Amino acid sequence: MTERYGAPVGDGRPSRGQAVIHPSPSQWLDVAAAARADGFDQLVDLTAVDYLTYGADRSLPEGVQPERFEVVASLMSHARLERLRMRVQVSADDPALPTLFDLWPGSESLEREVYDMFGIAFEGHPDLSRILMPEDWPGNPLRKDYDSGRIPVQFKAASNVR
Amino acid sequence: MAEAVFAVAAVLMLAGAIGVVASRNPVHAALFLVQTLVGVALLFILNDAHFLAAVQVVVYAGAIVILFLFVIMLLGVDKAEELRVEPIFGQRPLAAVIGAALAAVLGTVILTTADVLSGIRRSGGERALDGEATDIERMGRVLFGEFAFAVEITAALLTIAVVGAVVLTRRAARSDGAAPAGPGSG
Amino acid sequence: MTLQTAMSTTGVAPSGADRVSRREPSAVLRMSEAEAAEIGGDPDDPGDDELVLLNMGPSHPSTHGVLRLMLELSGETVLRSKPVIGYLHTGMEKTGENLTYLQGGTNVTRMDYASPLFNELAFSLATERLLGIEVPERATWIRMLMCELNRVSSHLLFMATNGMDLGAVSMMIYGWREREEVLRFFEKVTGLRMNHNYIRPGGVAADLPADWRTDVARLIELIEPRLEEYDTLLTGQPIWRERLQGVGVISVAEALALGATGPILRGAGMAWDLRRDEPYLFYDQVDFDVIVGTHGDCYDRYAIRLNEIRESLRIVAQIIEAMPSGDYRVQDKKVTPPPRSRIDASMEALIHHFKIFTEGFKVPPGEAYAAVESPRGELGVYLVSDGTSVPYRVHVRAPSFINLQTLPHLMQNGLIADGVAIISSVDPIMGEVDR
Amino acid sequence: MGVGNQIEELRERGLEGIQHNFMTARLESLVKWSRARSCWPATFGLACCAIEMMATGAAHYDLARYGMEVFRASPRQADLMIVAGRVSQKMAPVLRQIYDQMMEPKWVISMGVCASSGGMFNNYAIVQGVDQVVPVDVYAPGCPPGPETLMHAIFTLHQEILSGELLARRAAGESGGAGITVQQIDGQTATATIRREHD
Amino acid sequence: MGYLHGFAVTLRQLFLPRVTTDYRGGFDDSPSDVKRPKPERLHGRHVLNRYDDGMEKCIGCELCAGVCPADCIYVRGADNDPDDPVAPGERYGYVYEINYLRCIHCDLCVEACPTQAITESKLFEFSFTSRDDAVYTKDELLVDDDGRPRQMPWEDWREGDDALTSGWMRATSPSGDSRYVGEVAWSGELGYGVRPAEPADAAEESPAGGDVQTEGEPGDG
Amino acid sequence: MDLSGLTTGWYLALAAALFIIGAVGLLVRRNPLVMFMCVELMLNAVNVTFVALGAGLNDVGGQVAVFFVLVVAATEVVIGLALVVAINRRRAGATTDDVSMLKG
Amino acid sequence: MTGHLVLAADPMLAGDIGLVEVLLTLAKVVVAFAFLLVAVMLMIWFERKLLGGMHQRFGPTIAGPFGVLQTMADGIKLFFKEDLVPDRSDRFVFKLAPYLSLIPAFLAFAIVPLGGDFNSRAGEVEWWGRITYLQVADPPVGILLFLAMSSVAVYGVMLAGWSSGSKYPLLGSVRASAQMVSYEAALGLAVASIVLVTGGLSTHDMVVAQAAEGYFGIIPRWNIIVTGLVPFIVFAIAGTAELNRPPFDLVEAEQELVGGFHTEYSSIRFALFFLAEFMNTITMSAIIVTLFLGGPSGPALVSEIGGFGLAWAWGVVWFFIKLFVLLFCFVWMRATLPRFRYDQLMDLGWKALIPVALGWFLFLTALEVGRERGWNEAAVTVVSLLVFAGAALLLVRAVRSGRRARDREAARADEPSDPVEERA
Repeated sequence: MTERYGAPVGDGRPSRGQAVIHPSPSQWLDVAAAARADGFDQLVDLTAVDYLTYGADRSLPEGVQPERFEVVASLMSHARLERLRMRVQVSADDPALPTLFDLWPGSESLEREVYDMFGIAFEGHPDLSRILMPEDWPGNPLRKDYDSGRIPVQFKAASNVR
Repeated sequence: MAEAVFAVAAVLMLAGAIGVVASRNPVHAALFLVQTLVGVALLFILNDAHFLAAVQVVVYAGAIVILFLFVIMLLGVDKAEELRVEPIFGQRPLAAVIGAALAAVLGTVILTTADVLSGIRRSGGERALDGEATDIERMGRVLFGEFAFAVEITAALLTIAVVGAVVLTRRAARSDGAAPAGPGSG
Repeated sequence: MTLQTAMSTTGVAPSGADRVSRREPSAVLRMSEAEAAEIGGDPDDPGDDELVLLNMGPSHPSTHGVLRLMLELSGETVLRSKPVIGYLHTGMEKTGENLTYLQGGTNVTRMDYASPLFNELAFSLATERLLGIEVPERATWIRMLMCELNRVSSHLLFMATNGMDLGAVSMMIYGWREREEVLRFFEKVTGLRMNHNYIRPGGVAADLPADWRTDVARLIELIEPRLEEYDTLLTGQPIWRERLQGVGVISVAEALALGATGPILRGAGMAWDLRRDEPYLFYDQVDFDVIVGTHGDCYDRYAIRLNEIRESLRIVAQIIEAMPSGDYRVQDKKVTPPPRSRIDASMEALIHHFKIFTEGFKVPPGEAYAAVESPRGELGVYLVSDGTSVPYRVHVRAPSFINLQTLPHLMQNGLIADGVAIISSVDPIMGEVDR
Repeated sequence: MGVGNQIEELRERGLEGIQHNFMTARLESLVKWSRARSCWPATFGLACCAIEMMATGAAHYDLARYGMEVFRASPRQADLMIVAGRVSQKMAPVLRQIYDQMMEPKWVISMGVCASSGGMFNNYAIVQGVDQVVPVDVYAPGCPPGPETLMHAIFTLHQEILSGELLARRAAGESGGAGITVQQIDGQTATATIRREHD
Repeated sequence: MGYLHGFAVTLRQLFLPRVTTDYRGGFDDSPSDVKRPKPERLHGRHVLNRYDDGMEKCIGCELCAGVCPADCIYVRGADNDPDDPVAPGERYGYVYEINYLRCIHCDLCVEACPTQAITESKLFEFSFTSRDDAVYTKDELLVDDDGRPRQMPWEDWREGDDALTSGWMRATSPSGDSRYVGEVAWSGELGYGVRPAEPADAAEESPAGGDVQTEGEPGDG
Repeated sequence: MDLSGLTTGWYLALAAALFIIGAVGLLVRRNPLVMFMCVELMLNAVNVTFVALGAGLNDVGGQVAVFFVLVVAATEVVIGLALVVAINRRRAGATTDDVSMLKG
Repeated sequence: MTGHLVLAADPMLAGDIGLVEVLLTLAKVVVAFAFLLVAVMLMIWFERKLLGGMHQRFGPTIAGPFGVLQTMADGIKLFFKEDLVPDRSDRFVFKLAPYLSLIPAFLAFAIVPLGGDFNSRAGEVEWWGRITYLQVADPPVGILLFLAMSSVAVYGVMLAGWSSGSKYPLLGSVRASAQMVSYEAALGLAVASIVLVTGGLSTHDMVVAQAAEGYFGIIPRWNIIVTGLVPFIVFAIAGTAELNRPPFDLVEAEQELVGGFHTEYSSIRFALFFLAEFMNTITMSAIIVTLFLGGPSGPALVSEIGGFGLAWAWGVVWFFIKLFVLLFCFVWMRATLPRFRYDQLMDLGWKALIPVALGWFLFLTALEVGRERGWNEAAVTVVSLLVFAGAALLLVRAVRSGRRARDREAARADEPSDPVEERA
């Protein structure tokens, strides 16, 4: 796998049935383009994970520097019935990545969602704006330091507001 | 009874006409026009022209004024017009003068010849109104007999009008092909 | 297909700072709501008089709930459009990070409320993938049975709403009527009509009731002739065909590029069904056809769903035959609570019971993605575990969300009236779109 | 005598505003009857509950029995708003706007736990109870409430309309109010709030 | 003429029997006011059960409250008075409240309860006119001295709704082990005694404790 | 029925009044559509005259004339309004307001 | 110069007009109006009940026995609902519009013969020594009044939308009135065929003509048969479209795109629109019965009971039966057919119904002229049918080429992706 895309993309070890590669942010677009050329014709999924409070070992391959955010893209090759997962580490200081929009236009909403929920910017995206939350919403809800926000449940015995 | 109907029709008509001229909003003007037309239709009935009365409502109220309203709404010109501003200097006084002159002339004519029809020959035969046939039959016979050629010409005129309207309102070729279909484009 | 065609057909211009401008010739109206409020009536803008911005929704008088569309119109023709979503954003992915794997089913099941069992299935499959456990055979067959019936009810819902949107009043009621019969079976099995929390990591919550075979057989008997009625009422109806055929056309290349799956992709002509191509559960042991369209229009998508009901019923009939006896949950102490009758008998079992229900079961750290073919396309769940009993991250690859991206393309150059048919044929469930 | 005036008065000031005599008492019960028997819902489906709401209108449950199959798309003509599903922070202003567009007398049923209190989604995205935005008359529990539950809620509302208790209760509130305000923990307050003393 | 075939379909429906259940919420004296028969497993309004001897089953362990994904249960346990115990064992549920404006009827509480204290009735026909009505206290949840659920004024109880209060529990073992399916696994309830196990499909070939390995043709119940 | 009081003169006077109002309106108003309406008023005045005189002279010819006037009026309105529409299109001013009305 | 008024065709009003005549006329007006109101009430109930039946459900049951008071409940509720005149509206027109759509519906109903004995005495009845017709008015221009009223009814719809002061109702009303105006042409042409075979405009005369001895003793001489079904079909379709009823209810149902013209109306004003809509449905059905189905004509099975002549009542019975069948069909159509799209609707009107109605009218004319001049009837029929078919072919080709040209134009305007072309 590593050879196929000509980049130090981790060990390419399959994780629970799917091949995984770890490009660095600078390789992100090139690896994606290579995969696109290699027959991965659909971007199935794109999301992010905030590893801020992750308790366990990240178990990243050699040479991949763990960062706070990780963007995960899932690719599909219909011809070969093959899936490929790309995981890229995005630093908390400069949460930005180049967009995959030009390769798979279907990444449009997915990237907007990640931008909305994590605050990771996708450079070159044609319309990077909030998609789920109101446009003037403060904060990025799916970040681990964003409180999920709850009110006490109303009971009669407990002296709650409601 | 006829006098009463005449009075009602006259009031409807004149009030409507004044409304057309005086209302600032074109839609209101169109509505007043309908009022006038209904008054005229009543006068037609009073004169035994039932068919014409119905046609007056169908054609004038049902088509012509509707067309007016369509255009008003299509163009969105239903804003109230500023009546105080005079479009051309001196037009209003001129209009008043002309109106007064017209009124004077017509009034004099009518007042001086109290019964305008006295001495004029009354028609008979096919064109007589007091025959057995209904007004529709009479009109049919006259229209398609004496005036057959005129009817043909009117038909041609109507066709030309339709084609003309379509040509005039057709937009230049654009990507949006479909212009809103209205009666004018049919 | 080349990349260039994918991009040109979706009308996406290559990069450049000015491409967010209003005049860019793509299918999508790239404009924020604030911007939209400002445009219009610009005297310096030639041709501005013919372009109109129109808002549809978000309180849409149909099932599509809170979808809002911004349309740029020229006369009656849609030049560009933009779905504005988020009006049903529920924070489910965040909530999922606070619930154990045991409770997680109650959360995900509420995403795609038309096919809740698929959500539970995808979540369970992903959890099981992390746990590395095998689910008993009977549980797997039960899952298949329930999911296929759920596909039937979901597609019946589509038939109903599609009928409603196109003014076929009776079809709407008929769709609900048949769906109700399926729901009553669900209620009998899971105790709830919707949002069942029935398929759980490790199996299913309860066994099928004793007389399920008769019930299911009766369902098949009831629904199949009704499908023929739909055919007469709608499929053969020229007005219906006129309204759907050639409306909202998409090609395979465009569908792939936009990430569309499910009936949209199949309608365009690509026979892609995870049940056949990436078999999960025991789909490799049943015989069924993947329904494919040719034109990729609304009519194809309608026909695909109608015929998929038939195929699902065919699968269900085979499941009745194939259902083995056995456990309906994995017999793994780590995941499954002890039998009720042992709680009173054994202190160990009681403690085990307490542990499972207070803490939940621990899941090894790592990440897993599991996908199933939901009635709307590929429904995937991406789980990240940090070794505790609460998932670190729950992400759902919601087919409606991604299929919604095809909407601007489908609606481009169509009439507004076609828009209703197109939205309906994409069949987005807003709960899943907004999560 | 003066029935015409009475009617005018009724229309202007509502049922409570007039002195009753025999005629108006009968008239009032007739009006209440008509309001209960012809309670047109506004279409306001949001989530899962909307599906059940429509199932309630379909053949097996048939709201038409109560003359309620007339779902009006125009809030101007609707009497009842069934808030069916979770109300997100983004949706709440829209909801309020539609409620404001409805004409008196108007009623609200909060269908399902998500609408009533946020249900299991006790988080940043969901308004924790639609009664923070609009005054709610009847709450239907369940997630989603089965058609029977919704029907029970509707019939409860009909009962309230028939007994007139509802309007009196509403009038007792200061501004036809909307229940209580809740400060959500993450600092997001409810979008629109009308305060009423909770009894 | 495809235009016309559809007319036959709609006309045909006119001669089919109506499928509507004429439910009227109990507000109508009409004899046609009937409820749809509910399946045994339906998740309805909860009840707190008692043992055959009248003791409360709830031991105040808070498992139900802990497992509830909506946090709609509030339980506080207290120590039993040894002379006049409320529940067998050391502790009992002193406060027990369910907020029905939060409850999603997922029945995880029923599955979690170690003593089968909380189960769900078949009642789903209730609605509230105030938020306070929706918070059920222990008094309202606990069955009465005959073991029957208490009936609140805003609930529409009918014949039989109270009979099957433990349907879901009887359907789950919850271990899913076929050896235990069909085996009576709970204690008797006041007013009902020991309820029979649900006749399960998988258990038919191998009654309680039988050998599950034998693959057989399960009958059609 | 005897209508001794209602001579043709009355009709003519009424028609004259209508005609004058129409004429004045045509001169005073500047909205082309309203001006058209004023022309219609004048045409109607003529119609009344035709019918009244036709009735007075016991001749159906008056009604026939009205029939033709109706047709001509329709034609005139169709063409006239088409012109107005075409002119308005070119000017592209009148509709912009509506574009802004559509927001929200 | 004698001006007798419109009502004069009724024999009762031909002679002296006394108190009895005035009272009778007033009674007829009141009865007809009451009948129409009750009919509307029952029609709304019937429609909801029947739709319920076709969906295997009950329909209204609670309000009154079998829910028959449902409409009344709706009406009372709407009457006592808060009223609103939007700020941006044109207040006067906003208030006027509902009446503009209600009144024509009633006026048009006045020309419908509701009963009478058409077997022996040409629909006349004799009450208190006065011979009269069972219809409010029988003006000599008869059916033209109906056309006039249906063209006036457009005003209600159009002004309602305009006066609401917002864009959605305006668009809705412009669409609705465009639809109504276009289908009026087809309606008129279909009526022309009837007028041709009847030889008059009076509705009463039309019924009398249809009450004549039929063919082979069993087949009645109804215009639906005499004019060869085509005008009936055209009239029925155009009538449905004129009423904005399904499947032509674009304005009603596409609220998500274009709000209906009555979006801003609430309370009693909305009720008036509601009333007018159903009143129009009944009036239209009654007109169809009168024009095509022989009106109240039909055999009198029991002509008198106890010396009291009942022959006229049979007319009423037959009229109601025919009316009921038509109303049933309207509801049935609503239950079965999906909705048209706007352009399909316009195409159907302008490219199908109007040409067909016109062609068929010419065909009937040819037959009539041929009969008058004594030409060979078979030859005339064949030749006219050939001409008819040829014209139809030409029309179809013209429409096709027009569409192709438009497609080409559109394709040129935006080259890269025209979905339809890609498919071809």
